[in-house]
Amino acid sequence: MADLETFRSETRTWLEANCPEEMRQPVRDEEDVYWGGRNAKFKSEAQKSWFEACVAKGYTVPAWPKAYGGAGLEPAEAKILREEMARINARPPLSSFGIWMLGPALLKFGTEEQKVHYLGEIARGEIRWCQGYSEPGSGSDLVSMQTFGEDKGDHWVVNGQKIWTSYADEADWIFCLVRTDKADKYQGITFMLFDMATPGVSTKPILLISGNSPFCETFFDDVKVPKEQHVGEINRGWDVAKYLLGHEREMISGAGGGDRTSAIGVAMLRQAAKEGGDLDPMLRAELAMFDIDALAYGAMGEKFLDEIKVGKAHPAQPNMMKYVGTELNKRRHELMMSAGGSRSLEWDSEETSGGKPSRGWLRTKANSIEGGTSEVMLNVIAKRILDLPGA
Amino acid sequence: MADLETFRSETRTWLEANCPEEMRQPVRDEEDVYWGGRNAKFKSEAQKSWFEACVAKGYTVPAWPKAYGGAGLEPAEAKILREEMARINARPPLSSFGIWMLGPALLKFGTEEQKVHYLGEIARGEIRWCQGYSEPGSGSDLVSMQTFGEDKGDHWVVNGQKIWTSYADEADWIFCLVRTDKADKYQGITFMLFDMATPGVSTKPILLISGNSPFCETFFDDVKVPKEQHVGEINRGWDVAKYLLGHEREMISGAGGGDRTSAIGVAMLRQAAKEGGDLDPMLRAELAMFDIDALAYGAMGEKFLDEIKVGKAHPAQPNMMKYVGTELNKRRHELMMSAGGSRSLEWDSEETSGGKPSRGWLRTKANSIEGGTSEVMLNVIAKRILDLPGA
Amino acid sequence: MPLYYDDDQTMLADSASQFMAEEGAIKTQLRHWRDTGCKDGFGHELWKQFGEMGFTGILVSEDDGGLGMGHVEAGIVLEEIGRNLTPSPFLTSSVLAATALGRASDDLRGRYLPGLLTGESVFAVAIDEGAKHRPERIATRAEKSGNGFKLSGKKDFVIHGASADMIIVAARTSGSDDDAEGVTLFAVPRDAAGLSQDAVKLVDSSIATHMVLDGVELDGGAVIGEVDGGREILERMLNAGRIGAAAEGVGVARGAMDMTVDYLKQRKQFGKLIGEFQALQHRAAHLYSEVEISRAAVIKAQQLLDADAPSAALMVSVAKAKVGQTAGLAVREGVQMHGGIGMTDEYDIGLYMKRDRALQEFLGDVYYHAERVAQISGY
Amino acid sequence: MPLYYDDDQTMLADSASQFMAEEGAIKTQLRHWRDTGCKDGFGHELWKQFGEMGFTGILVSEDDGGLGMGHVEAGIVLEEIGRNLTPSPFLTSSVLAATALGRASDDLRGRYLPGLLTGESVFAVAIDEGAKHRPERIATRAEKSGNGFKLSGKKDFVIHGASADMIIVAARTSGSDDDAEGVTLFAVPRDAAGLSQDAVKLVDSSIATHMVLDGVELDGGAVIGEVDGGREILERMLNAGRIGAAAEGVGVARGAMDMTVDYLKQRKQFGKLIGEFQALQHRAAHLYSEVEISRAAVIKAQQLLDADAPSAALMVSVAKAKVGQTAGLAVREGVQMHGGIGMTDEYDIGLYMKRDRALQEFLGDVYYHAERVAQISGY
Repeated sequence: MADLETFRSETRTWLEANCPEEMRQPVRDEEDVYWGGRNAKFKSEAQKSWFEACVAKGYTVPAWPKAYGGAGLEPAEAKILREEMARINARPPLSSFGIWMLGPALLKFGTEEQKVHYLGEIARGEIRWCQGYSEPGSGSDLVSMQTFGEDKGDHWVVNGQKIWTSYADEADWIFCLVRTDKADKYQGITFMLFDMATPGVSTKPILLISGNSPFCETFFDDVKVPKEQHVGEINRGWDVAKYLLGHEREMISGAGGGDRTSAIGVAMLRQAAKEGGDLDPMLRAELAMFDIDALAYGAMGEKFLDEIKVGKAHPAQPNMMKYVGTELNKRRHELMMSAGGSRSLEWDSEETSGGKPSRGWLRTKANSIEGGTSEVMLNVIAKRILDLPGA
Repeated sequence: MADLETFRSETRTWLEANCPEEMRQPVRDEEDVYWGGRNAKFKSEAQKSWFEACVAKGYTVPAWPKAYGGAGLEPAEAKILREEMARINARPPLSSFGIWMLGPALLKFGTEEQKVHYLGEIARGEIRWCQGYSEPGSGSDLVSMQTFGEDKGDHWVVNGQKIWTSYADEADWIFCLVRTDKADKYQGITFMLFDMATPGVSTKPILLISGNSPFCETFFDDVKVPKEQHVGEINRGWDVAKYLLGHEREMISGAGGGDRTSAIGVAMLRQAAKEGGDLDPMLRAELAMFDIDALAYGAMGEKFLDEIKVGKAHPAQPNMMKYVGTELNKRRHELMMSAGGSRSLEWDSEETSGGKPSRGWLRTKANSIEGGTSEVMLNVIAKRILDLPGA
Repeated sequence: MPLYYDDDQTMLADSASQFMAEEGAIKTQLRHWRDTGCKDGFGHELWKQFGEMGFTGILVSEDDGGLGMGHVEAGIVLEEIGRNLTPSPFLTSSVLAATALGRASDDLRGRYLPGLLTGESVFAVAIDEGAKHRPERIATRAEKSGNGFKLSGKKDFVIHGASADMIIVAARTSGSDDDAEGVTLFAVPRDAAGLSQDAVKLVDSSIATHMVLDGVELDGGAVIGEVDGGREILERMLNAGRIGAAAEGVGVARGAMDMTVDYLKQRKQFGKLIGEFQALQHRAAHLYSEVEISRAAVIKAQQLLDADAPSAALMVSVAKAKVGQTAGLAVREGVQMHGGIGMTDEYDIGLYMKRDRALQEFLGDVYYHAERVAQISGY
Repeated sequence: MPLYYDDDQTMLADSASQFMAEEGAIKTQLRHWRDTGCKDGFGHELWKQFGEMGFTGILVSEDDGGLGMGHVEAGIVLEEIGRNLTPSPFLTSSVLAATALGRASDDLRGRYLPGLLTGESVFAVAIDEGAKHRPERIATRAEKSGNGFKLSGKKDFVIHGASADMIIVAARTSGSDDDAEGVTLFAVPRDAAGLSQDAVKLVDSSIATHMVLDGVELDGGAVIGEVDGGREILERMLNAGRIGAAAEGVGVARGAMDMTVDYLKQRKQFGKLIGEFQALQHRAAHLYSEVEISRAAVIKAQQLLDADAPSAALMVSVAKAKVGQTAGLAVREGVQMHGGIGMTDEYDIGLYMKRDRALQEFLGDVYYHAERVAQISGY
């Protein structure tokens, strides 16, 4: 315990010295996020210096081993770092699907060589990754995917199409599910890694209802992928994918706290007061009912993380967290839109920073679709937790 | 129109002369209801004289033809009678499954002889009927019923068991679904009528969670039923049953108005005020949301009845009405319990007339089960109205 | 009066349905004006066609050259507008403004109604002051000035304000902000000196304005009804607009539901049509029920308004709130059941979600009308 | 502190679970006392067994002979009580009264705690005045009388009041009914002159009383804590009772859910187990999620109470409200999914529905605590 207190005070001192004032404010828009990668540009000196200080310290990926670019922090230390960063509102130095998605998969399934190579690149923000899972005909039924890699001895030739590849148009590399055996649905998929600059890869952004285009359609036309570029065994990529899906669901659920688990009633009252108004009594009642659910879910998130740490959580529990967390977040934004009234309807006004409330509200509608729909989550809970008979 | 106005004033005069003051009060408990039948006893002189006046006028079944004991009223006239009775809070002179259930089936499927005989008995309150549909293994899946009638030439010998037979222990006759052909699921059921005094018929009341026992289990042990005692063709009883189910759903839905479609907010405020209290702001909000749904459903009930009259309602619409009406009624009683607070929890106190709030609340839980569960209603809407593919 | 359409109403529904599906379709109207960045957010040609069809004058008396019909008929047109997301100034001009102008002087009626009937003119109403609908509180002041008035204040959420030839403004001629009495309605020409508007595009691609009245001078003839006696006309106008918005909301809900039910019959996952999954069937069936009930509530309220029944105000709020909940459910279920593609701009279901949101807010949302239901009911 | 049970707590949960399933089962306790028309509604023998197990003293300090544990531990016992619908005076005696007595004089502790520990004594609390929980308003008066007090007023919903050896009564020693200050708690012996109780059976077969205090004379030693300073102890006691009721509610919800999920795996209709129907699967999965979350909220609130954290009051109300909604859902889904037999007295699911209803109401229902969440949060 004494060690942890020392760690806390050292961390506080380090943050004080290394996190510029400008980096101690909530992220306001996409511009404020640093994604890294070959073509990355820093938005400001402060962003750059904060990023570089973190890379040097291993704090872009604090819990990863030092050998792979991390700081090798124990869970308790990592928690303290999170708390101390939250205390001063420090922005994440680096956002990356490499950190959130590929990293955990490599840590579990990668070879030592892969870990040193790819994890290091990720930790240093050198390569920006995207994820190739869904296909137009394979949404909830992911395993029905068709993108095919033909075996050519020392390489595959990949043909097919992916959809919902986040920022594929800005990514350097992709981790991608490719069918390598048409005869076996589950054990015929390989988890491949390849460069988006490989000839035959093309992307097309998808315009969303929010007016943004964070996702792409990604096309593979005779793309050559060297045989060594896969994670886990050949034809056993579904195991990696399933593991990552669980991880993704946990992430989307917002179980880690933050916005998605917090009450909003008081903030809505303040906002109404700023416009010179008050809360409708009926809206106030809805906000209270929401806050109850949000605070209870916050407790569940804490409990879930505590249980995961000691292996007490049911392996299918991330599905429950994802289901509830995303439904809750949609409801949160519905209520925020109601509380915001006609002002929140504005699509590109300066007062709304370019329609932040309405675009944010629309964005949340994807929460219960991406990473497994709410319906799929409920199916999984029914079967794997409640052990209800197969339909 | 002038005729209708004349009818209204005549009706008013007749009611004034024939409906005793004591019969112009809401029904308070089961005692206040007159069910007729061989063993019926009147609770009071007033109940008797009101019943007899109605029988003489054909007003126990005002819309049935005069030949069958009714008053032969046109729909518009029947509506006026209902309105005028409601105006003075007149109690129904006779309650009877013969009127509500068997009567409509006989009017549609019965022979002339059956109509004259059975409808007349019903109209005059001579025979009390009960319904034998469900069996322990056949609830939602009614057509899987097993009670079997063996063909013995001029009669059947019926063996089996029914459940949820309302007031079977007090009924004189039963209308009952009996399998007469094991080879054909749908076209192997006969709609039979027989005397509950027939040897081999026995009943056992079912104690409900409300503490009441309006239903029985009914057992048939070699019960002899003469061959002429069936409605519709032999083996075509399912048509009669389906018709009656539609009718029953309409009835349970509360589409005809009354309690089930009315707002409750103001009544709850008054009740709270009587206890010296006020409505919780949050409960008030829930009451408002409920009142919105109740008043909207009331409009739908009106629309539905208007459309039925001119044949514009979708034939599956009673299922929708039943689904929404019963769910709404359950919610109403939940809110009434909340508004009533600890007082409404009392099970047999004088102040609650023997636990009326709590027993009434528990009773409503059957609404969405009896006459077809909410789940079955939703299945039917999905298939027959929305034309969704069969699962 | 039975709660289904009579023969004339059925005919009107048929022609409105056909007209809106052909002329008011999403692709040619909403998407077209949105994607070309139209400053009005709707097409004036289509608006004139509304005039040719007679729709513009449904609530205008026959004496004034209109059809002299009622809210049921206006609702028929609005439901089809909702189904097709047809952008037009019908609700603000032919429902809200027309209702107020029906109580206006011969002079005002003569000045404004002919243009409305032909679809040459567009009208707007300026009620809200702030981000929420609170018409009980009116702070905009109209002070006596010569034989006229001078208006000062701010208004928000003035739909079509920038496109309107005339805007009906609710202002206070006496009393304090929260008084029921002392309100007067004014017909303010678009080019009135001191009137400025700041147009903003809304989530549904309609255009609203924030309006500033900086000593706008009007002569006495601009008063609609009596000075200080505007509350009754305002209530009448608001109720007409609310039930109109509710009728349009029913159309939005039906449009979203129909599109979604169709999709359930086409999309396959796990080797089945997704419409075969019982969980989705039950949700669709529940939605259907809610839509039918909402529609009944709207027609009931329209009939009560047309009959000038005392219970009309209650039922209008019931209907606006009920439709708000139902249409919200319809678009949420719509997007969710469409899955990923429901999130794309390419598919129309998201447009229903956007329109619903703006319509929910207009003239009072679910919460506002729930409060009103409680208050009118006496609790 | 992690939000799962440590080893000691797990051991306690195991023994409470086994004890309640064996000794506190529905058939031998709830149904037995109900069907024999017991005037207490629970069995004194079982209550003494609670004492032997040490449960009665969980919240009693070690100095006073108890286990000196916290609300997490009390909740462990209560959750098992809820699962088995075990009738007992645990909540009123070992949670509510024990919490208040913990702040009482040596004399009062010495007089009452030994009997509690052995399960010889039963305690009740008299808070509500009227049909709803409104502890902010206390009209019962305690006037100075000699070196003691004279209490007059009415109390309702005094659970186990008629069976209690001592009842803790909240009364006003100064100020007006709605004042926060001026409240004093009294330990009133059952046989105090002027105290009368009218026992009523409730829907869950528990027995409560309407109590009249007609000049009940008590000496100064009956005061718990300080005169006029009872509000803080009252709050502490209420929060202990609320989170206790919430923990029991989680047990009720889990019991009802488990029974229902089992039934889904047994009952066939349309040639399938009903648990194969996706619509029911989704509803069961949703219910599971709500139960888990409610349980997390309860444990969180218990830990905060045990740590005497300032945010405990908020989280207690969150938990009580959340559990109220979840347990309500669990019993409604339970009865509905059981179909017709769920309506019969023969099956236990209806007993869960009845117990839930009484527990919901006790110490504030969903609406009361939602209001409290808003107020504590500052809106």
